[in-house]
Amino acid sequence: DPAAAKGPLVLVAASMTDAAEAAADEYVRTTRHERPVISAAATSALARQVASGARADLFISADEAWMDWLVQRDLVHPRSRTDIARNRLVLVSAKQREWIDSRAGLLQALGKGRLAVAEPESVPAGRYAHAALSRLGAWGAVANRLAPVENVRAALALVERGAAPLGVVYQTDARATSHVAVVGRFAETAHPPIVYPAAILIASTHPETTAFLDFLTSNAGRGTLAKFGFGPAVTG
Amino acid sequence: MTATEWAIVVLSLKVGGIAVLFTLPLAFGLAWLLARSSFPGKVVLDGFVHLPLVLPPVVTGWLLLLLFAPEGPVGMLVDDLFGASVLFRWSGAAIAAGVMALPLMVRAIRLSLEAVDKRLEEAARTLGAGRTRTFVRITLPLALPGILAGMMLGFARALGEFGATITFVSNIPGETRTLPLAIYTQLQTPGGEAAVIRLAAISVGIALLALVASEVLARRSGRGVHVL
Amino acid sequence: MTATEWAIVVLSLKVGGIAVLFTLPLAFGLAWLLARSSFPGKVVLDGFVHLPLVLPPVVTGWLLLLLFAPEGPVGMLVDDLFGASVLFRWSGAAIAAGVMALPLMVRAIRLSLEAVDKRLEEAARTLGAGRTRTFVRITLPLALPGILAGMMLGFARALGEFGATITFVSNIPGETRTLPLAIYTQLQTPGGEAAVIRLAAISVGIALLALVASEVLARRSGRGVHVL
Amino acid sequence: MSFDIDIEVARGERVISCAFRTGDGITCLVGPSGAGKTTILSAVAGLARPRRGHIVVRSRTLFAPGIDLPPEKRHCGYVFQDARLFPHMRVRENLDFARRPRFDRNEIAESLGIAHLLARWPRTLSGGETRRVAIARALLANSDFLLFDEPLVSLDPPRAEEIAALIRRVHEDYELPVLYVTHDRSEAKRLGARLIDFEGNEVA
Amino acid sequence: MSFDIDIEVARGERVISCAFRTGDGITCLVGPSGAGKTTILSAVAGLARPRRGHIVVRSRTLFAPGIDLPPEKRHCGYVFQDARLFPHMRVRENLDFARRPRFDRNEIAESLGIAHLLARWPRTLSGGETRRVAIARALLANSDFLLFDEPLVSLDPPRAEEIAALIRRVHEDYELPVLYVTHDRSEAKRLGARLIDFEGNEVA
Ligand SMILES: Nc1ncnc2c1ncn2[C@@H]1O[C@H](COP(=O)(O)OP(=O)(O)OP(=O)(O)O)[C@@H](O)[C@H]1O
Ligand SMILES: Nc1ncnc2c1ncn2[C@@H]1O[C@H](COP(=O)(O)OP(=O)(O)OP(=O)(O)O)[C@@H](O)[C@H]1O
Ligand code: MOO
Ligand SMILES: [Mg+2]
Ligand SMILES: [Mg+2]
Repeated sequence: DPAAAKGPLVLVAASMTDAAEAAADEYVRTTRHERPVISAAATSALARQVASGARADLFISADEAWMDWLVQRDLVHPRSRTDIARNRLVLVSAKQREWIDSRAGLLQALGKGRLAVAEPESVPAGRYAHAALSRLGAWGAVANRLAPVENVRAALALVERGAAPLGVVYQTDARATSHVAVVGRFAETAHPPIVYPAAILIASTHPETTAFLDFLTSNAGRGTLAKFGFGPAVTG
Repeated sequence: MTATEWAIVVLSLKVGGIAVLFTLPLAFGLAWLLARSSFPGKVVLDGFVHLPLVLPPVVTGWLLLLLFAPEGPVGMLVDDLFGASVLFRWSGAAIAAGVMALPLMVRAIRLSLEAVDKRLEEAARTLGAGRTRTFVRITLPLALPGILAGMMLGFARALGEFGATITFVSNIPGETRTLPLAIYTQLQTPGGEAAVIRLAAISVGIALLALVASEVLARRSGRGVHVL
Repeated sequence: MTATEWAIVVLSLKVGGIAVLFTLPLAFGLAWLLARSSFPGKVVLDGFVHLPLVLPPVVTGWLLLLLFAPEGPVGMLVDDLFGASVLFRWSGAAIAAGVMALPLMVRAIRLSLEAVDKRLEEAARTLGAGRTRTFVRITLPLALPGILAGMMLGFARALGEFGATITFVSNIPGETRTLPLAIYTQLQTPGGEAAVIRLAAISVGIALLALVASEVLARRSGRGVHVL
Repeated sequence: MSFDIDIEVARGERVISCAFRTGDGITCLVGPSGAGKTTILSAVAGLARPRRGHIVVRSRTLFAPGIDLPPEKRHCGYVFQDARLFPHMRVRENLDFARRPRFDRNEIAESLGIAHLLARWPRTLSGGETRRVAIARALLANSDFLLFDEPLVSLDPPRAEEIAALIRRVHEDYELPVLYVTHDRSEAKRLGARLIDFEGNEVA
Repeated sequence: MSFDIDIEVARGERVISCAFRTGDGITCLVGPSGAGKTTILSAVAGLARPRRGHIVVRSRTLFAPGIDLPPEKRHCGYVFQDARLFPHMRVRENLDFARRPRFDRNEIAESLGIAHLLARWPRTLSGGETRRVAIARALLANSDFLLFDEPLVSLDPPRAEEIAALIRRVHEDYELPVLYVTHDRSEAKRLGARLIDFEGNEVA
């Protein structure tokens, strides 16, 4: 079993791919443990793999709904559940423009175009966007003018290509590309907190799983995640 | 079926049908070139045709986006010609489906074209049929099994196309949300399994109908294959 | 290519190659059934074969996951037989790729089988060849263009397979992260476009090589097609 | 003069060459199996391209340096050695394939004894039936000359005799040049044909 | 007694029936085009299934109520009316297809004048060459009886005479029953064949 010959198998929500990889590197450097194996896919796909009994060790979800789903099914240790990071939603545009902080500003910038978002009914980032736009009072006006895509990266691509004048994406994605400009930032209170809950699977057998989870919540771990734009999880 | 589901089915049929119909002449032309002529760069063309098969669909969708974006090379052309864009439109979904179906259609048609007995085309020529008439009356009908198989494969592929579509034209209810996109939406949702199964069953039902239709057509036209 | 990329290429070749080789006999058997026999439920079988084409790949991946889960019907069998599971393993990736390639392979082989002149099989029988020998010496080589086309289509599809694979066996470096999954991973990574293009180019290069190989094989064996 | 032919045609490693001029009657081209008779007919029909030479039929140049009429412009009725019926068309459609038929289709079918086969698919025909349909198809084309490659094999003698007479009649009534390949001397005699070899020499 | 045949075979809407017994010599089955000669040979070879009746060759029952030997168990050498060479095999491989050949392949090829064609693909052969290869292939099968469906059409008379003599020699040397279809009376005579119709009546 290759997963045992290496470090624990960590299922990571796709939007955290590169940060998780970097954290794994840092963890190996400081602890000299085996390097965790990172498998990145959509949260929903990973959750279903866990539910079908696949042998993995740690699950890092992009939202709470899927983690709750696993908890209800007794597939993760509820007490190991920890939020390891926070994210924020920003508005991006292909070119610099006036800072957007109101419904009017948003609609004006959008013009006749569409608003690129992750699928609001299902993809975590989209659900947050839905909440944030509602809070801004803009949901009614934009609901029919969305360009919902599979994930945040695809939304970013639409904006980069000028297919959509504006997009709602995670700040972690926005900051890493030079092709778009951040032209607005939603208040953290405008939507349910965007947290990345992690939990150890009941099926986990790898002895170093806890060590990696501990690392992620340590200062060093947070520091690494912070380099990619993730904020610290508010505990308590 | 709910009204929403019904609308999704109609949209999927429209997108898949248009995709296959518009891709067919192109697929046939490519199959013809690959089967009947040899020219420098033929392997490259052959490889190019296979691209949408080899690349992950999202990459194909991404490339389509590059091409058809307002500032993209094709996008500007389309805008000039029609004053409109295919982005976020069902026409864009049909383009994505057609592109994904293309390699399958080309292969099936090419296989059949290569099996056409050229001596029959010669016979038609001596009977006064020019290239066009020979093509229409002899080559085309003899290649029909492959054409039908290609259309069937292409339609099925179009019906299942997800990654390129959502990346290229996103997932807009009533416009680009075809069956697979609707299914995906449900699959992403905790507890959406029942809806997934319903929608998947509808997809399969449509494909079965298309299959039966293509078999019937093939049987009605594929009577004699042998030549003395 | 970096060492990591090289490992990904090797894995993709392994997964795609094994998928095509193991699927081939099944595809051939199904093509044979569909081309040569008629039985009640033939349309249903035909439809079943098309399933992976019609369903969005993620649904196929999900169904595979249900089947092969430790408590799933096939998963229990596999566990009994091999004491192991294919989940998160390259063998699972090969299964996903094989399932996705199946309909394409069946169609191509079936088209060729239907074009085989049965009178030649009869001639072989009168010359003392039983069913098996007739099959091996006559039917199989005459259907070779379709078999090669099917293998080529299947391999290309396997090489591009993403949705079913990531849903079924996740995205594990060195084990299930084939080229399309590596491409996806890069697409998820801000600034990964250059890597995406490199990896996509590698995919296309491999497919081109496979294409050339299949063309050469087809040419070497497809000499005479006509019968007086 | 009916046919004025002087050509060289490459076939694999061989070169088949042939030069003859024919008079008004039916001409039989003779030569052992593999001599190249079919090859010559193909070249006359425009299906094989000679390396050099010329093909002139009734003073119409079909092939010469700089000239190479496509088959459909040569206006020939060609009965192939392998019948080449169109398998996806019924007998009736095979017969109707050529436009502007010279004869009434049903009459020709009647005189070749295939009237009862019009609705059949070619693959259900016997060997001799297949040949007769092929002959009928070629005769129905409104052609300037006729090429026959052993058209009467597989036919019983009375039937063969009838058809030979029909061919002779068509030849005479419409003054159509006919180039004919057969190994059967009595058939040639019945056609009133002159036998020539590849150099145009009369054969006894 | 060589062949004892009494069968009814359905072909489309027609039923072809036939009953005859033959003696030791070569037997020619005659009948006009479309009479059903090919159909009868197919039935004897095991390729067409009679509706009823029996097929006995040299007291071996090939077909009867409850008995229906598959073609490969019937041990016949069959020269088809359409030659049916295997297009994906060279001439040599076509000839070597049958196992345990009765003759030396090269000798047979020599005597049929196809020795120079062994390395060729079937589609490059002329009509007469194709037939000769088909004859050679059938003769090479180590068979219990031979079926010929107009094997000598497309062959020039001297060649046809030679091959007829060869067939006759094989028939006599190996005491093989031969059922032969031809429309050519002189060919039948050369074979020393007895002509019979579908009812087994001798034909003049
Ligand atoms: N592709 C090829 N390669 C080599 N030889 C060829 C090829 N095609 C034809 N030939 C040879 O050319 C010669 C002429 O063939 P053709 O069919 O014209 O003969 P033919 O006089 O019609 O013979 P037949 O009376 O047997 O029909 C034959 O010996 C044949 O084997
Ligand atoms: N599928 C079919 N449907 C209808 N009729 C058929 C079918 N197959 C064969 N026949 C008819 O059966 C008859 C016998 O055919 P067969 O080939 O045995 O004739 P034959 O005596 O060999 O003739 P020939 O000398 O012309 O070769 C023919 O009239 C043919 O048209
Ligand atoms: O990381 Mo996600 O599950 O694609 O939003
Ligand atoms: Mg010839
Ligand atoms: Mg016959």
